[in-house]
Order: sequence, then C-alpha cells, then structure tokens
Amino acid sequence: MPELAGLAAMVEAVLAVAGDPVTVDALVAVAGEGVERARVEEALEFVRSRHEQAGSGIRLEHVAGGWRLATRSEYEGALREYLGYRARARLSQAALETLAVIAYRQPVTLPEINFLRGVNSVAVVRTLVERRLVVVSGRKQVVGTPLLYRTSKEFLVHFGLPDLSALPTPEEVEQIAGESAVEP
Amino acid sequence: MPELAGLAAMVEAVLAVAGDPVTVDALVAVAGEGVERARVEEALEFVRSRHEQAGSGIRLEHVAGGWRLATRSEYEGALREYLGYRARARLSQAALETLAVIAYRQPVTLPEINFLRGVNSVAVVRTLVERRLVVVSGRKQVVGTPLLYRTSKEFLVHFGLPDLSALPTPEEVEQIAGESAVEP
Amino acid sequence: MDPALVGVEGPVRPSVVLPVFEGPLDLLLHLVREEKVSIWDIPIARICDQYHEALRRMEELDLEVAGEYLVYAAWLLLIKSRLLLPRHEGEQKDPRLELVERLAEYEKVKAAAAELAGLVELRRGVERVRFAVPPPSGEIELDLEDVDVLALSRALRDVLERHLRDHPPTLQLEPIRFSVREKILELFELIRRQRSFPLLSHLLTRPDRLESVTLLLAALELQRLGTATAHQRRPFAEIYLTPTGTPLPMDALTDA
Repeated sequence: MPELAGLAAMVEAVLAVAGDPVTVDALVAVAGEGVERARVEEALEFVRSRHEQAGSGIRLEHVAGGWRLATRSEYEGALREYLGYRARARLSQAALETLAVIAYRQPVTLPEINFLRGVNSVAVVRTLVERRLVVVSGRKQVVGTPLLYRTSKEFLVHFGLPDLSALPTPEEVEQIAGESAVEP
Repeated sequence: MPELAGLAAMVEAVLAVAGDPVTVDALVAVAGEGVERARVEEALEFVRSRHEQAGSGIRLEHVAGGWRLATRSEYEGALREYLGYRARARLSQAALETLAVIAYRQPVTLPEINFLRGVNSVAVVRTLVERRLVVVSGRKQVVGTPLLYRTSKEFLVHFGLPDLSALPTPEEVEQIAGESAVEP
Repeated sequence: MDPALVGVEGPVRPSVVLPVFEGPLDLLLHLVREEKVSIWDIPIARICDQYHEALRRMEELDLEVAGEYLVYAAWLLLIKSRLLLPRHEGEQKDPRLELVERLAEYEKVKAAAAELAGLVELRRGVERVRFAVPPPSGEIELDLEDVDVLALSRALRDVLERHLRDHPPTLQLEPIRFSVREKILELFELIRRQRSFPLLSHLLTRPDRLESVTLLLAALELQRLGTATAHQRRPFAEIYLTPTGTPLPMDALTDA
C-alpha cells in the first residue's frame, strides 16, 4: 500500500514541525482534495504503529483533541542529561548581557553590574566565572570592598580578540548590527 | 539486538527534542558510562535506516558537525500549506554573492568583500548578520583593524553541509565559472 | 543564469528591458559574455563604449546609478586611452591586466553564489523538527559557538538603553545668577539717561545668554508696568526702548 505510506509520511512531516497537537480536520485540509477523513485516520494509525516498533524513541499521542509526536517517557532521564549538557555550551540572554557589561566596563563590581542591569546578577556572574569567561581581579577600595571582575584570557580566545581594545566600538555596532527594531 | 535498539531509541528521543544538530560527543556523554563512541554511531545508523523505510516523513541528517532530525523535502508543499507564512525568506543574489565571498575567503573583512564584488556590501553583510548566517571573528591586524567575518553554524545548517570542507571545492567552482563564460 | 530582468514601459516608446546588475563588475561580465569572447581577450574599446551606453540607459530609466559604476567608467576610459598610446620601451604589462584579474575573481564569486543557490534549492522543505517538550527555561539561549563580539556589544547597548529608560537623567537647574528685579532697575536707569535705548544691540552683546534672557524679561516687565514702550521700524531692525514718564512703581517689583 504505497499510497497510504506516502500519506502517512506527509502526516508525520506536518506533525514533526507542528509541535502542538494537530486536529484531524487540519490534516485533512493539508492533504488536499480527494483525501477522505477515514484515509487520514488510517495514515495516523500507520504512523502510530510504526513508532511502536523497537528502536523508536518517538510516539504518536492523542491529546487536546489532536495528534502530536512526543518522546517516550522512558528517555526522560536522557533528555534531562542532554539539556544539561547543552546548557553548558550556551549562553542565556542574561549571561550575554552580564558578560557585555563586564567586558566593556572592567574591572567592575557586582553592585555596579546590578545597577546597570537593573536586576541582581550574582547567579549569572557565578556561572560566567565557572565557565572561565570571567575572573576575579582583586577588590575595589570602597565601603564593603566588593570583588572586582574582569574577562579572562579564554574570553579573548573565544571571541578571537588580540586584546580588549579590539572590542567593537558603538559606531561599528550601529553600522553592522543595525537597529534592533529590524529583528522580528 | 535489543540493546542497540534501546540506545537508538534514546538517541532518537534526544535528537527529537534537540532540534539543532547534536554532536556524537554529546550523545556519548548523554548515553552514560560504558557506552562507546562506536556503539553510538551504530545507533545513529540504526535510526537513519529506520527512517529510510517507507512511511517516514522525517530523516536523520548530518549537518554542522552533528546529527539532527529534519523533515523530508518531498513534503514541502504540505509543510508550506500547514506553516503558511512561516516559510523562510529567500536570499537575494547580492546576499548569495556576499555569502560566497565570506564562505570561501573566511575570515574576511568588509573592504575585501567590497573589492571583490565591486560594490559596497555593508547593507548585505548587515542582513547576513541579522539572519545569523555570518558572525564576527575578531579583527584583522592591518591599518584600521577592520572586523573579520566568518560563516556561522547556522550557515552550515541552512545549506545542509556537515562542515566547511563539504562546500564545492574552489577547483569545482572555477570549472563552473569557466563553463558559464563559454556559453553566454 | 541571467540576472533578473526589469521592464520599464514608457508612454510613447516601446518598453525598454535592462537587466538588473549587482554592480559594475556584474555589468562588465554581462557585456563581455554578450561579445562571446573570453575575459582574457576583452575588446576594450567596444566594451568601454557599451558600458557607457548602459550607464546612459540606466540614467534614462531613472535607475539609481551608484558611484561604483562611475569609478569603473573612468577606469575603462583610462585603459582605453592607454591602449591607444604607443607602448614605451620595456613596458610589457597589458593595461587591461588588472581589470581582467578582477573580472576573473568576480566570475568565481558568481559561480560560488550559484553553487550556494543550488544547495539552498535542495534544502526546500527540510525543516527542523519541533517536539512538544518545553525548554528548561523560557529564556532564549544562544549557542556559544555563534556568539560573537557583535552580539556582545549589542547586549551592552540593550543594557545601557534599558538603564537610561529606568533612570532618566534628572533636569539640571542652573543657579540663579541674575534677577529680573535687578535688571528692571538697571534698564530703568539706562532709559532714563538715554531716552531712546537700543535694546536689541544691548541684548545681543551680553556675554552671558542667561543675562540676555533676564534682560528681555525685564524689558517686557517695564512695558507691562507702563514705564516704557518699545518700537521697531521694520522686522529685524533695532528695537528702541523709551520711557513713558510714568515712575517705576517700586512696590510692584516682586523679588523675581
């Protein structure tokens, strides 16, 4: 039954990019003219049974009046493990902002970072230190003698900079990064 | 071989959640102790061949130094229908030329791009930076210390390349350039 | 691959079709290909004339002709004139060489761009899968590998803009150095002595702008009190302040 397999593959492709549950009606509409509802339901059953076989980490589930592809619950541990692994190779927007403040204003104290960002950044600074992008470089001689932070050698290597003076100037950012309003 | 099937299912679940390409190293780390790299590669092959069978709308692909699940191009029509306006914007001729210069000469400066193309390309570079296809990778140590540009990981994903060495070689490109000169 | 064509229809003349070019090199390459010759053997005189003709047509069609096109036009003329001159002894280099080398490089860029376009074409319909698993935090995370200095500087700009929004600069008040009351008395003394006092010249020659402003307020106050009148013969001419004879009501002078 090659025709059903083709329809099943199309249904699976749509479900794979949808993320949210898709109703049978929507799938019938996408399948185009001449494809009956019963046929689409057969295709869904085809996809479902294909993923019941050994070696599939995916399953088709019926939720909230629609169908969606989801991972099998057995692999929750592995997924958590992976998300943790990925987090170590990524920077959150908060981390990027904090790194930017430290890079351009160094050496700088935590109260100064908090003042500029408007939020307490202690956890983010700790993460940046753990990831060796930021290091402590002494204390500021003011009340409370807070720690001073600056960027590390690894920071320069990662961004391909010979030294800190090579950071882009505001003019260069204006020229190349343009207005942030352009982005959706 | 139930053990391999189990590992394959786990790998598939991780890839389904990741969306972005996942390196074999990351998969080995997630698989936990006692699982060798070769075994993970076997599991990837298991997932790949399972999706080659009829009825699958997705496939395993090797892009940007990792592996990811993506939809099959056969179902473009259905996806466009379902996703509607969310389809990707196409790259202009100017963008493709600029990207070609950056891809083959990287890291390269804006003046170098302008010289090769014969026109000021600052606006095009800005678009490419906004679309995350191009990133800055330091400065050139010449007069004016201009910023250097290189292609990003997103570039490799967009063009379906495992790495930069998968680009057509300069010799291949030269041959095409020669051919097009003969037949106007 | 032909460049996209733009059709422009005139009301009387037949429609003119001119390809859209990516720059002077693109236009030159097009002209050389139309001649069906190798770029290493450019008939420079003919190409030069055709290039100028193309620019003329672009201007006629009101297409914006970028400065780069004019630079190449001048360069082509220079090469053409050099070829007409007899070569000096020992001068072996073909004046066309640099142009040819640039065209050859650009031809490679175009071929590479076509290759990339082909790769993208193969990727149509290939979309990343998005499974219904919420990310660990709602925040957008960036792949460290692709975080560059521009992203960093942009982040700083965002922080500073937000900071400025949350902490708008407070209005700076200058200490009061001149009082209107003091200036009223000063002006009254001046008009009593001079009868017709050139107010505008006086205002324009004060070293301190704040003093001029205070003086103007004082002059207006004098008229309000009926102690002085101002007149000007034509716009921008001198303004004269003359006393009316009414004495200055000292009690009306608030401590401004």
